[in-house]
Amino acid sequence: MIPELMIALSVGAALFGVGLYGALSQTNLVMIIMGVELILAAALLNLVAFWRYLHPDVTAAKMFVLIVMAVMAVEMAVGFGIAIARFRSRGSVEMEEARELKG
Amino acid sequence: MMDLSGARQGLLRGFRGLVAGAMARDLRAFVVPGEDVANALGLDLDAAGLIRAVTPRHANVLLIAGPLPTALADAASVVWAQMPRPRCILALGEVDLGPLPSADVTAEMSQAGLISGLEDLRKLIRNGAFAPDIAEFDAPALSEWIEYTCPMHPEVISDEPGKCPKCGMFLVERRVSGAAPHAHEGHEGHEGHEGHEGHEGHEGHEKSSAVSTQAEKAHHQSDAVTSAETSASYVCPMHPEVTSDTPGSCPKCGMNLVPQAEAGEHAHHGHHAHHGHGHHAEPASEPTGPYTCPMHPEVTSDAPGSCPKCGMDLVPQTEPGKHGHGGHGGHKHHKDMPAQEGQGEHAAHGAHEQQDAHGAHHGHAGHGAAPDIPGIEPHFMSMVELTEGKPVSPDGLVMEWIDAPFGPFFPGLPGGLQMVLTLDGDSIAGADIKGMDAAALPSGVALEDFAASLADAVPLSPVAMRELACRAAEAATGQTAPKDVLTARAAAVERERIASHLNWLAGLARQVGLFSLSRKAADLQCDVRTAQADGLAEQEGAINSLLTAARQGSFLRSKLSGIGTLKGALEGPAARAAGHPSDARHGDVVYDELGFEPITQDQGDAMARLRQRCAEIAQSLDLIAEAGAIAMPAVPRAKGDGHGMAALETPRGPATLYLTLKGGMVSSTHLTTPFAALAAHVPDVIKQMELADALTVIGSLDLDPWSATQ
Amino acid sequence: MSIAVIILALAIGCYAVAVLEGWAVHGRLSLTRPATSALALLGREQILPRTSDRLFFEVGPVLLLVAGLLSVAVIPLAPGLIITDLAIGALFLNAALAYVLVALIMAGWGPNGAYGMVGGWRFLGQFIAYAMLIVMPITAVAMRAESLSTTQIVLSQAALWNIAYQPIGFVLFVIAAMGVAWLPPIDLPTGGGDLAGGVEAEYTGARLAVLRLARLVIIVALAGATVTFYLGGWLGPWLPGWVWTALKTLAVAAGMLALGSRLPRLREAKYLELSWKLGITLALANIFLVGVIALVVPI
Amino acid sequence: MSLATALFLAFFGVAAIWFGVVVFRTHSMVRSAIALLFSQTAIGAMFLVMQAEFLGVLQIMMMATEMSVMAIFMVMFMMDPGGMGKMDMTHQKRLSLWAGGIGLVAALVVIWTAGWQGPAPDVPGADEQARLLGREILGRSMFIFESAALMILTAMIAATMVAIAPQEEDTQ
Repeated sequence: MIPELMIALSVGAALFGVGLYGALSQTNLVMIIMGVELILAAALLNLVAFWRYLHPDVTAAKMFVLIVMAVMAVEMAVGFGIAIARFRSRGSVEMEEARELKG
Repeated sequence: MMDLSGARQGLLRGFRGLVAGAMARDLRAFVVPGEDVANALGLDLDAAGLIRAVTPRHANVLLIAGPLPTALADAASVVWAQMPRPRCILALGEVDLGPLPSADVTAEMSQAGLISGLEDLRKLIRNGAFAPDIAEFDAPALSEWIEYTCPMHPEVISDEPGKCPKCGMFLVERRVSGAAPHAHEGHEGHEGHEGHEGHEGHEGHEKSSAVSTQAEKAHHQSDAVTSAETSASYVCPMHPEVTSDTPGSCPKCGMNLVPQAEAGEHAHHGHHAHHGHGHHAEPASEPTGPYTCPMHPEVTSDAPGSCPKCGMDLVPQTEPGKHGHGGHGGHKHHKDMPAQEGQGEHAAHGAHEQQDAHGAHHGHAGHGAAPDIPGIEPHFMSMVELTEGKPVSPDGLVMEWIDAPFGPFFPGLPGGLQMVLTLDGDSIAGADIKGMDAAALPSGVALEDFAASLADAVPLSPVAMRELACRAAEAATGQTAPKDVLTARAAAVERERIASHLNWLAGLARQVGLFSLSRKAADLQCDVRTAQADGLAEQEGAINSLLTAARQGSFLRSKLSGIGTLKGALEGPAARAAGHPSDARHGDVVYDELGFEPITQDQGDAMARLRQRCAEIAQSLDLIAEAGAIAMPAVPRAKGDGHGMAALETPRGPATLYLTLKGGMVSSTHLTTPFAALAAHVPDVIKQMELADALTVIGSLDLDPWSATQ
Repeated sequence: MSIAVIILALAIGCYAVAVLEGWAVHGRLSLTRPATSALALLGREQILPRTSDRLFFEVGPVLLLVAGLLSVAVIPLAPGLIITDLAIGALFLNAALAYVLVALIMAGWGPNGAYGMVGGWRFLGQFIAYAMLIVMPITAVAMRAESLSTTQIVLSQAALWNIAYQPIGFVLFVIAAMGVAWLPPIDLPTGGGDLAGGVEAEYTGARLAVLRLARLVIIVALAGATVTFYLGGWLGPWLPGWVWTALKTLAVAAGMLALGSRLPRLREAKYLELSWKLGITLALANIFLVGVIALVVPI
Repeated sequence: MSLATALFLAFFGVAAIWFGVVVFRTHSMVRSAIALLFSQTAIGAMFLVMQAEFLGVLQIMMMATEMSVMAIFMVMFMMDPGGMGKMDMTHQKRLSLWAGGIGLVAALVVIWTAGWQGPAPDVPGADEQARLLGREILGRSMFIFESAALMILTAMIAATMVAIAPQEEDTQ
């Protein structure tokens, strides 16, 4: 039982919950990206917490964090690229209006 | 002890004494009608140690240095209202201040007057910056009422808070101010302030712009009678045949139904008018807190703001009696208001407040809900539908635009020039430019008075105007002045050309942030303005080095090259910069004697205009040296009738004056100046330019809004 | 102790920069003007624009000040005279400066005015232009010092100052620093002729004073950073270290201000173009060159 | 020491969650983006508390830029970025709440039943960490690092290509 680890992981869990709620409930693509960012941030937090309190000698964990950060940036860049393209062609970034994506 | 007209409330003692002393030493002036006018009238603001503020919010002195026609006086009163207290007015010369409070210090219109006025002002501030009783100031142009509008649909205007019938969003409060000559323009005015959406071609918008505010109100009222039972009908965006009385989804495609715009508006009017009636039946109660948090109903406040619990913006409570009444009163007021052209400035500086940059300009679409109907899924307001018909930027994105007012006292533009630029981000999507509606030229006055008032009305080139009046008068009376007098008068016009071009250079340098160049040019301008021929010869070295600095140093070339290229029908320096040797001096006998030949450039861009003006300064110096003497034009005595016409190349291009004399008095006149033709080019030239470039291009044109309409 | 000394030095530095700025903008050198201006600002009415985002309006200037102060925290005045000698000080400086952007966006959005909003978004638009040109030269500096600690970076310049070792980086860094502090000619968010004060346009009284103070702190921090990274920090003969740092910092600040009043304002597209096409290429070349030099001739 | 760490962690953790909630509660889109920024900054502060200096500062720095960019996209693509219309922009709210709640509870259950073994080990100093991370990046993990760089480059190009306006000649 490591109290700091529990706190950090619990915060991560809460952020994950909030992010998941946001990503599912929002209708706007940009807001959905925000939810995904929160989920990724929760993942980051967990990674750092595990590194710090379980395996501080494994530097590769930090490497992993860096990669996740890069993923966040990439996700945003591509997400906004799609948002611009959609907005240009359809005049909307509302998910409700992305009917053609519906299975 | 005298109080300042704009003192701040409080007792002047202790620490405040120190503060007042500091304020007295730290004068920051907002110059009305503009620094270019002040310079042209011979004031050297830098030499007087006066620091200028770029916005009234940072100023504590309103320096009135120049004539103030009614429209500008109204705009100045808005500026005054925006200045933080303690504030004061320094008026130079005899000016009618209009709605402004009387000047704290009045001084004569001269450099000495400015300096002594500032001294007096310092004493006054030291002793009166704080006063226990202060006078409220309400700018008439700012008199306002509150109305409610949908952030998405600016055409929805209501006197009562509530929800938008089109998208179900809460209407937001806004203050509307100013008034317009007639109700129709008043309506446009609202849109200008808040709107940014005046361009979109929404359903209902065409209608609303065609209908006057007053008529729309009437519309409200009449609907109230008939439409009590009206309810919005909903329609599928894809299948127009599917309609429903309640929100829901389309049975064919599953899309959410959207409210039909027309029906919605109908219902809206009915609804609100109905509200209004119900409300007016009640006595006007004063609710303790007209604003409340949507999440925490226990939070109430007298002022808009955010909820202390959740940070959400407070919304007007549904029954704010006070506001409803205010709205109605406002409307009455609105109707009675005199013509009000000061709105430009109103927005230019302070009335950022009116500008609802946050909510309103982003009106893509409403994603509306009917949150007050429990159990029903919020119906969906199609963003596709609402972005449809919106202007599309050249990059293909549907954009919402901001109408941002620039002028009449914008620091980067000639004083008095009023513009409304439609900004698409940082670039220009459209422009509306106009000069001042200067007072009509007097008729039925003596020639001398006419020439004087013409020169006063156009403070940027008074000598040229006077010379123009003289020439027209000579043509009308058939008199001619001796040749040496004519030459000396031409030299006076040339001297003014030098001063005017230098003043223009100072303004352009100020606009692009070249403070040292601007200071030097303004300083030289003041010296040149009244110099005699030999004095000018002494200044020649300084002028030439300044021109060299402007042309070659200081990287102005990179800023000006290639932007604002004008071709085609032009006159004045802009035409000559584009390679057309059109010059009213060409072929003039007096100028021919002096050996005048028009100078031209090729490119026609802003840099070519700079080079052209620099070359013209040098040319004018030569012409003056050739003429040898400078004499102000003297108006001939006139008897009897006659009419005459004269053309003159003013510093900004050819001006023409028709003059009819009756019984020795000026009976009718007609003045044509280059302003209108040049200003007409502006919207096309600056379209899709970046804001900074657009302002530079406008600056490079040297527009003279004072000669706009005569 | 060292915190008090540095805060005092910062206060003096800010005042000196204010005097210099008055000289650059108004053409007059007055030792008392900043003091009177500050007093006068404090005595003025504070106006809250209507329908403003109150939270952003209030937080913007304070956040700007905090960002400035944080960036000062890793700049050494002399050996041992530093608020916090972080192992990753150079990165920390970047992180603190990134919040200048956030603060300006908030301050621009808050008052609900067109000029302020355009100003704030302009600053964001030019952000990558200067952010990359701050980070990449610092990378080259850290490569030479083999550390991100600001103290180590100063010590690495004992033999040869970085201004001589990597002059391209110095030029890029100074230009980028001017962008961060929105000094003329890159004063896009507040340009007087363009936006009539822009982000500052709606601020009055004490809030404006905070905004102006924050900007002075940022200018001092950036000049200090330039000195730390390129001009050998406290290194210098005869005089004590802190005097050298102070003198160099003021000289850099004066240079940046003087440059500004002699150049016309860059327009945003041009600035972005220069930064992306020329600046980043040069910065990469700089990193490459420094790497090669570090391998071939160890100084 | 441990108590102080736990307190700081809890403080920044609560801040991060609170700002995270504000993201989806506020009507003003710009506020929403800035709230996300402060949530991420609080997470960065938690990294700092957990002695991951480099990562913490990097997180704080990167998020400032990313979220500011997010803010301008919110303004561009939202119907009511100032939040003046108080419009509701959610759908399937109940489902989302359940999903978020279940995710949270599941994670918490796992966390609190996993039985991590204490005590917390010591970590190397910040200098040493930075050195180790550098050696890791440019040594063993170089390939991964380079792949990440390539990924970012690809994403940049792809995003630009997707977002770029179709030219006249393309559409004809």
